[in-house]
Amino acid sequence: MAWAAYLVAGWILLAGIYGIVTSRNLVHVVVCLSVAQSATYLLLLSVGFRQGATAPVFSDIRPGRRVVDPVVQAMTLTDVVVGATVTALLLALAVQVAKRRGTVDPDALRTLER
Amino acid sequence: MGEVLLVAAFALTALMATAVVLTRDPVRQAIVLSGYGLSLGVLFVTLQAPDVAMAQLAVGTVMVPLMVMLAVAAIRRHQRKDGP
Amino acid sequence: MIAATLVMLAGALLPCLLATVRGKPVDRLVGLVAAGPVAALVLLLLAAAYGRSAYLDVALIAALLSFAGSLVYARFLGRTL
Amino acid sequence: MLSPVELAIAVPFLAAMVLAGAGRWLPRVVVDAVAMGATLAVTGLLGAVLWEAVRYGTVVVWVGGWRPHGGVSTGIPLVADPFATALALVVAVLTVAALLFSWRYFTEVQAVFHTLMLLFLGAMCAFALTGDLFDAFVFFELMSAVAYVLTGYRADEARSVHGGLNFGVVNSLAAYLSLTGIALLYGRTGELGFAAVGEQIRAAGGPDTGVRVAFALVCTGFLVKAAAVPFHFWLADAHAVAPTPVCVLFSGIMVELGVYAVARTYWTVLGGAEETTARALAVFGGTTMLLGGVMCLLQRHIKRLLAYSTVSHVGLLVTCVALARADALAGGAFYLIGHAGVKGALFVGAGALLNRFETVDEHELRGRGRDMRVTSCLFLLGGLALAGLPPGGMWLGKVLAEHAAPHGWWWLTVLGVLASGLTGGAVLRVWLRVFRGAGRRPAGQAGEREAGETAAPTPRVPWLMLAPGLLLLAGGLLVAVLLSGPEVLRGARTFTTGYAGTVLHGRPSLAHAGRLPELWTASALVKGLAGVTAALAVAALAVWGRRVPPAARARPVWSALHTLHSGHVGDYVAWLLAGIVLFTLLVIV
Amino acid sequence: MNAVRGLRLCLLAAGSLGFAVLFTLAVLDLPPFGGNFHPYGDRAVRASLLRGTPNTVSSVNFDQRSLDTLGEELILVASALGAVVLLRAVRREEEDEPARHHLGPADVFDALRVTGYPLLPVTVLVGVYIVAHGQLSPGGGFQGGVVLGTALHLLYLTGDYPALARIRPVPLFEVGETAAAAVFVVLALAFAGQVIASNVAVGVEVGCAFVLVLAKFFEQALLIRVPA
Repeated sequence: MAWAAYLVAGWILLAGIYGIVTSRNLVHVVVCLSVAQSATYLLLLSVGFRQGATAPVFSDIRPGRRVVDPVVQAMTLTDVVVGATVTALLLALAVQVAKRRGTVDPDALRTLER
Repeated sequence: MGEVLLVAAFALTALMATAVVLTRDPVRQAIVLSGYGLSLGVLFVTLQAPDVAMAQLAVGTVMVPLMVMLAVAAIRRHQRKDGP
Repeated sequence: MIAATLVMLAGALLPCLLATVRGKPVDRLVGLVAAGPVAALVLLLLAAAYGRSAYLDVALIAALLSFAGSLVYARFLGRTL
Repeated sequence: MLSPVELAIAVPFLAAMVLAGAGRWLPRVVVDAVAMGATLAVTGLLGAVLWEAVRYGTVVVWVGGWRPHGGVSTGIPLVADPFATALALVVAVLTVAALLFSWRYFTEVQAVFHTLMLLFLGAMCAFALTGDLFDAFVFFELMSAVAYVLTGYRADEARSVHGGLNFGVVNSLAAYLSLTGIALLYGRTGELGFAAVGEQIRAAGGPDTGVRVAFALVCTGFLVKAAAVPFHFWLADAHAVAPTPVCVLFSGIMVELGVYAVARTYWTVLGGAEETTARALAVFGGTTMLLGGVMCLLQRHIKRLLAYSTVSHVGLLVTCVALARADALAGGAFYLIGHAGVKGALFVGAGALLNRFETVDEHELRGRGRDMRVTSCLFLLGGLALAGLPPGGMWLGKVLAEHAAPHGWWWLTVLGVLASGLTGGAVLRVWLRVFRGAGRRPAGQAGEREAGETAAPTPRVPWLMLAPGLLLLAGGLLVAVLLSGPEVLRGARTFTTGYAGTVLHGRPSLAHAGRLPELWTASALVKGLAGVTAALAVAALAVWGRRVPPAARARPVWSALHTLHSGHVGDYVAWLLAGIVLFTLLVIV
Repeated sequence: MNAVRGLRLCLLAAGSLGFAVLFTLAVLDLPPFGGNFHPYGDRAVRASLLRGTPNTVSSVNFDQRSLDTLGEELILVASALGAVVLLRAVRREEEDEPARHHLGPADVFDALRVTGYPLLPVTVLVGVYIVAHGQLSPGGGFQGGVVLGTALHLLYLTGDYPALARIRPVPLFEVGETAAAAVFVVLALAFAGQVIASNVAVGVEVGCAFVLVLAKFFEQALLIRVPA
């Protein structure tokens, strides 16, 4: 069962992708994309976890305590910011699609090919 | 005991993530998304990542919900009356 | 302490979050409003369980912002923006 | 004191911040001058770095001074080897051309357009130069975020925002899958630098299944950027609607950076020359060459047509990586630079049409370009160059790739001629119809009108708009003459050998130059002429050959292809997932 | 149309199944969850303590891997610019004056207002604390910046939009955002190791960027309309 944590990340990623593919609303698509992204937070932090260790913040503990991997935490932090900004950008695009096309249903949007 | 806590936090997160995806109406989905954000915050602290937990809570409780709700409001103003 | 956290997690946070996944938006909002402070409490207990006072800041943020977060929905579900 | 490599990243970002903060109070000419000045400065800096890298070997800079001790470091290296630096230089040169095109003509919101172009420039340079997997992800995301905004720049056009959204969703998801692969590699090796990860994997006795899956995930993220089939759907949607100067950068270099990242990961993480990976890349590259060419010929929207031709050409670049030999990579470099010049020039030509007639529909424009001599020239020469006219960079690149191909790869020659014929033929067909007024007006509904990019239509296309096109075209056609073949080969060898030693242990990187195969042979010229002949035949058939039986019988296939490119974001993501599984299976089995 | 949807679902099913198998294969080759193998992490902790930064995550973000954070901050700037470009009023659209939208306090429950207004200074204080303590305790420029940005919007959440619009001069925030980002570019590349200064720069930048992005969303949701 030691690998279950990683598999949860895989499950969330697939759930997000399922949501995007079957979605009928572009706002829903964008939120599902952010769910798929949250899988990477889980995977990164699980990879950096260390049994019986504590946070690598030495304000109230002595140096020398077992700590978890700070690098994955820094990466995840960056990832969280990236996720929030990409969500903002895609929501802005979705608003404009609604204004120009009058719908946010991917099925009702005309093809771009001609 | 600590492991049980981790398992519980992981299970809660997986459950909420699935719920977010399965909620199709954006307004309802945004509320579930806020709940998912809280469960992620708790999970990150159990994974000993308070910095990330704080970032997730800061973004996930107000910023992203506000953006989603403003987007939904803007879309409602512009959607075709006869549209689907 | 961890046991207490576990009880709060399963006994209080889980029901609140479950309430957010079903029903009309207003019903869901009730669940979310309750979940905010409960999550802060869980984080508080976790800080005590791990013996890390540094973790308290996270609980502070959760408590402070979850109120504002529920206001977002209260505004939008109300009459006007 | 910052090194030139760091300055090349700092300068565009700082200039972008100045324009973003003060843009609303600055007169237009100052905004143009600041952006152009910064880009020229970057060009100069990168030129100096390239000279140093070619002369004395790869320049490695550890940001913040976190140099490695005993082969390990906690910092991020910027690795300016000849190839990475040359790519960054191509970015800078194309940005100069794009800014020239938009000089005083592009309609404006404050100075946002220039700010975005500078951020784009800096992000692509950093992406090319970084020696760290996660840093590559971050700058990939910066590059993508700026690209989404630039795609949707004309927010009043429905197609713009729709294309931008499809682009955004597909590329972001791809980036997250890449990040998943990076996390898996980090879990395995405990390292993030390209060099450090590779060393760990070698120390552990080479890649196993887990490492291969992780590698495949990282690569598929980059292959989406590279628009390999079936990850290519977003590209046409985005290229067809993005402003012309942005298209020059998108088609000329952004897409190709995806292939570069695949190659970089392949050689540093897996060590290159893996049989399964070569097979996977060859399958994807070959399919991309063919489908891109077919889709290209089916278009009547000129920018969309050019976008699909980019897909086809990227297929050849992917195949060059699959060949996993230094001379094939040198060929890829020639091909990439030649393509960047020619495609940039063609987009400039399309932009000139759009700004004059407010449409880029081939049928609408039939015969209307008769008096546009320069633009006509751009399309004629551009089409021939795409088809592989000697001595263009694309001709040379293809000859080198075919020369490097082992025996079982006969299909590369066939696909090469086909891709040349289809993409070059499509452009020549546009030239015949629009600038010569050839053929009959085909039946079918009228094309959609589009807003031009200038405040008012430009009855005479200004020289400042066309000059960058002519310069790019000249560059693309003369690459083979301008660049020194042995030096390019030396760059390719530096790219494929000794990376970890140079980055982590400070070993000198200079490979010996070696000799390229003899180029001006009869068979090489015949190969070039075969492509050109095929293109001319395709163009002639498309314009004059009515009711060619095979084309008529294949109509259901064409319409099925159109249906596949549905503009539905769910379809694109489903294809993305299926493509990832296919690629990973090919890599591990 | 149905055939297309069928094809899409088939692709999805096949892809999901394949991905699940492949991902599981990859994961089984990882060291088990909670393992002790973290060479880079251990080096980062040592380096951080040598430099005297107790919060090693801050040290990684602002010192050892400052280039990552630079990219991240520029993504924020790009998204703020993106909001300006994508959500501007175009062509025949008209923008109302904020003051015309007196969707004021009357529509919010008094109880909310009584709790909300006092929360504003508290939130600002907490935001400043999180930014300033970033190198010591969990938190830092990013987290604090978001809290500061949120604080401003409490004015809207518990009050009215005109009040928010009054204390939010967009050009000023643009200048603040880009100046802070420029400072951070210099810090990250030339003076790595200034963790406190980096935190402050990032805090200002993040706060301003989120306010700017949300400002554009507010305009779309409240002010911009297409005349009939």
